[in-house]
Amino acid sequence: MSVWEKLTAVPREVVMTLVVLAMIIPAIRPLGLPILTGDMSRAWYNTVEQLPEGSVVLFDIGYGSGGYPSLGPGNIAAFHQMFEKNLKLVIMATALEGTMMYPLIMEEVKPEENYGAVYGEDYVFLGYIAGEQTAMAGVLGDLKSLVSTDYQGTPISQLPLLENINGADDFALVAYLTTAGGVAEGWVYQAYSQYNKPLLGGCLSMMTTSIKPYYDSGQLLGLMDGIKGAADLEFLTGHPGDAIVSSDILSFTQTLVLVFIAIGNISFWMTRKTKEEES
Amino acid sequence: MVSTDAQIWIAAFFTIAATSYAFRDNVVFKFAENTFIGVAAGHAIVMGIKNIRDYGWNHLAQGEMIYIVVFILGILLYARFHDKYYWLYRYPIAFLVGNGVGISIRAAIHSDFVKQIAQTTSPLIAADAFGTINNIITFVGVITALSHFIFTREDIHTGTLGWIPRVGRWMMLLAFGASFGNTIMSRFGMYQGRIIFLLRDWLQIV
Amino acid sequence: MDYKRDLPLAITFIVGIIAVLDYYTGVQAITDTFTIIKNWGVVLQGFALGLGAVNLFRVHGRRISQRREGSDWLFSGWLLLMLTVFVVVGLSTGQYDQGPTYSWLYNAIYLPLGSTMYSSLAFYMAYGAYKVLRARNFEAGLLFITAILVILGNTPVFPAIYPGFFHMREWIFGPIVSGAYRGVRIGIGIGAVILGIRTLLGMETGYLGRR
Amino acid sequence: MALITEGRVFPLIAFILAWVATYVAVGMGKEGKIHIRRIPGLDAIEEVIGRSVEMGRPVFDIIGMGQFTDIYATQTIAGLSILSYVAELCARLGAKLYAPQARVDVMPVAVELVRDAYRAEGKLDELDVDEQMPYLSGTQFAWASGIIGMAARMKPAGNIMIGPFWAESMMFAESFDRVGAMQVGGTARTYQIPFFAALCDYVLIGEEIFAAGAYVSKDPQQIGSIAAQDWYKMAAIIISIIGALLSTAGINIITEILSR
Repeated sequence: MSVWEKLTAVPREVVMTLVVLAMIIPAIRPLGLPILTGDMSRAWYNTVEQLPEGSVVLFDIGYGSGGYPSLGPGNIAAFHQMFEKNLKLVIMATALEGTMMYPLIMEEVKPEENYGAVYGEDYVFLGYIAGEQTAMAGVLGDLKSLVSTDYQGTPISQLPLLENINGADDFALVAYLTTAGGVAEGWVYQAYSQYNKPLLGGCLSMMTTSIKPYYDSGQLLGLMDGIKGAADLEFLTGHPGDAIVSSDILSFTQTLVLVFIAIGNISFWMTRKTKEEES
Repeated sequence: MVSTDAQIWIAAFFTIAATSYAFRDNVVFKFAENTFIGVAAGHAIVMGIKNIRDYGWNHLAQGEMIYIVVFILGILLYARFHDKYYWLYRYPIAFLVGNGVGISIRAAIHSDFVKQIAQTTSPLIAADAFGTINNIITFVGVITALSHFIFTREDIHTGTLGWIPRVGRWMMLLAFGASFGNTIMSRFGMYQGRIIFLLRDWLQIV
Repeated sequence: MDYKRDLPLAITFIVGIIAVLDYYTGVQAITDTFTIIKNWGVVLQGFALGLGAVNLFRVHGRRISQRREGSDWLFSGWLLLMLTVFVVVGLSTGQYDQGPTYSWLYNAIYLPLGSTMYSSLAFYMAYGAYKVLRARNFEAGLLFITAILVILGNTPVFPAIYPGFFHMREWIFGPIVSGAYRGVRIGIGIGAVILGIRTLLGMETGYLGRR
Repeated sequence: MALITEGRVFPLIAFILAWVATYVAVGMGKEGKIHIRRIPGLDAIEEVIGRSVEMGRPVFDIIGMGQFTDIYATQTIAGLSILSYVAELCARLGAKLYAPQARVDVMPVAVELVRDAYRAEGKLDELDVDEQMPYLSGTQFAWASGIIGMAARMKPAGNIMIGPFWAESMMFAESFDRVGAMQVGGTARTYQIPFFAALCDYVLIGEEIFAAGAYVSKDPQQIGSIAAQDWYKMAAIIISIIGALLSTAGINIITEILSR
């Protein structure tokens, strides 16, 4: 077996071990590389910046544990910006695990401590509502005929923020972060097409290409592109977090991947060439 | 110092167990996978019942008796497991399908068809040459990709016009390459969260 | 009229049509009816969340009672035990997912599993990219070019050396991705609409089950 | 209050026309008036099976883990149509077919289709359903491991994957590539197409699987709906070209009509 043939078949265990190392080293010793922000996340940031103080935002946590590492940091940065701007937040979850993500995010954002926000007056959490698009249409249509309590069972009559909120007309902006294609499209259908609401979306990077046509046609005013978008937003809002740490790890792991792709291709072509010469 | 919190230890165990599949299929992974399926279903039941209480039972308790119909429909969903009366589950499913299909297609034709075509009809000439070239590439991409998916007209795919759908296929492959590159970032971006957890919360070395 | 088949098809049609009319017309009676339909839909979806669990009990219950295939039935038993534990903890406290014990269990078990299961594919991707991403023919070559350029732009270290890598990536996401994916999106959209219409018209009956 | 909501007149017209088009096209499909072009992927499938016969090694056909009740049902149906076609060719040419199954509701239909195909070729005695169409698992990773194991053991010369696929797509494509199988892959889940495109010898992109399925099954419902979609795509192309040219010339009439 030639050297080239051996290089076409580096054992799986070797590749995996190197990847693990490429993740651990930068986590221990961060590089702090500069971040170039993309258009799509800048558009997200600017849309929120332009909202007048006191505007009400409907925010959907459309992901669970599987999406948290990618979307959680972006969610935290987004909330920081919204609380800083004194916006009012009505939060809901179209994902089954969304209610479990909410405390994880709020632990980091600490709206009471950092921004003096009060639950019930400045933000409320409605909890999980089943049915994806049906839930969206329900909340935007006639909120009070659907929802009677918040996620902890407090009647909405005791939540001053919800007093004047009946449906789509009362929200200045709708924003969502999700791992589900149906949710990402669903909000475009329900919030943009149905009510012509300004809409911000965020999804896993692997979904970005599929969702981007909505951004191009102005149906989404901003698009958060997974962990990259999250790092951008952390940078723009001045609240560095896990996403920026992650971008150092990305530098190591993806460079390694590129090296392996190069090895794979060179050895593939060299093997093919030697075989052709032999025959 | 390593964490002394039992919760962190259990979480670390399951993190490593779920990762182990990448190296090779093994019994620890199988244990983790079965646990995952079990807890996911358990969580779904808890959230389902909470939903029924919040959005159904609360209405009934306030005297909206019409909600009895919903509860009957909901219970009928479980008729599918009965050998003789399984067809009863078709009533609630028919309701859900009608609602689901109606609510999505009514807007899909607007968002995915009319709006996307409207975007394609914007002027090709931009303020600068670079912008014009970009507009033309985008336009060619839309038209050729669409033509690739026309199946009932043989003439578009053969003969002198045959290059149009072929260009469409190439444009799509270029776009899929971008998607592939982003997927790699997506997966790593997700796993990094676990590495940070293991190093920071469990081993406490960062 | 066949109440096992025609009546369900009629329900689908009526509910779907009301949804469509609600969108295109401004008739108050339709909007009100549709509000009720939506609210009912949310509750029904809540009921549907238990279907998967019943299926699991049937499949794994059978496996446990037959006790064949080596140790598989032990795993099945464990699966059903974990399912039951979550349900009991969630419901017994009356706090559902907000109880402290439930959160503890969730953060110890579900959260790490959920976030690792799919992300561990990263390792597979690394190995896969090495084995897969080869410019073996023209079509694979096209895919290869943009994939490499996007990875270069996505890896912060390269733009830090030369920002052009990032602008290249942004450009690919401009005309290339926008053009091709808009074509794909139009195709998917119209496909979904025609399928939906066939469903409402009772031409597509897969959801009724195949018995 | 206007009867038709503002800004939705054109979408409504498009919607009503879609309704009419579906009706007309399905009717035309029943009368056999619609002709679907042969997808190059189908020739690739023949080549895969021919090559397997020459090499004396089996062929795999994987339809994915979609169900009849989920939104990927149409992809599963396309996969089943292809499976039936593959089974017919395997029976005729004498290749051994393996078609592992993941879903209890789809499996009986798949088995029936394969049986019919073998029966039609008069080779029912050559088919052993229990061995060739085993039920592996309905759980993603268990299903993936099962297939990867079978591929490593049996070293098939060909692999056809058409249907809905998730993250397992890359694992499959890579495992079969390793044993030297020629592969044809296709899915309408666009996220997974890059993996097939990188590894398979031929890839069916998106809706091509529906057209291929309709072509081999000759089901008027499927053929009709493909024709209806074609009319819409042709309309989209024509409106886009005219609209873009007009607006470049400074006339925005089409863009305005579309936003009515």
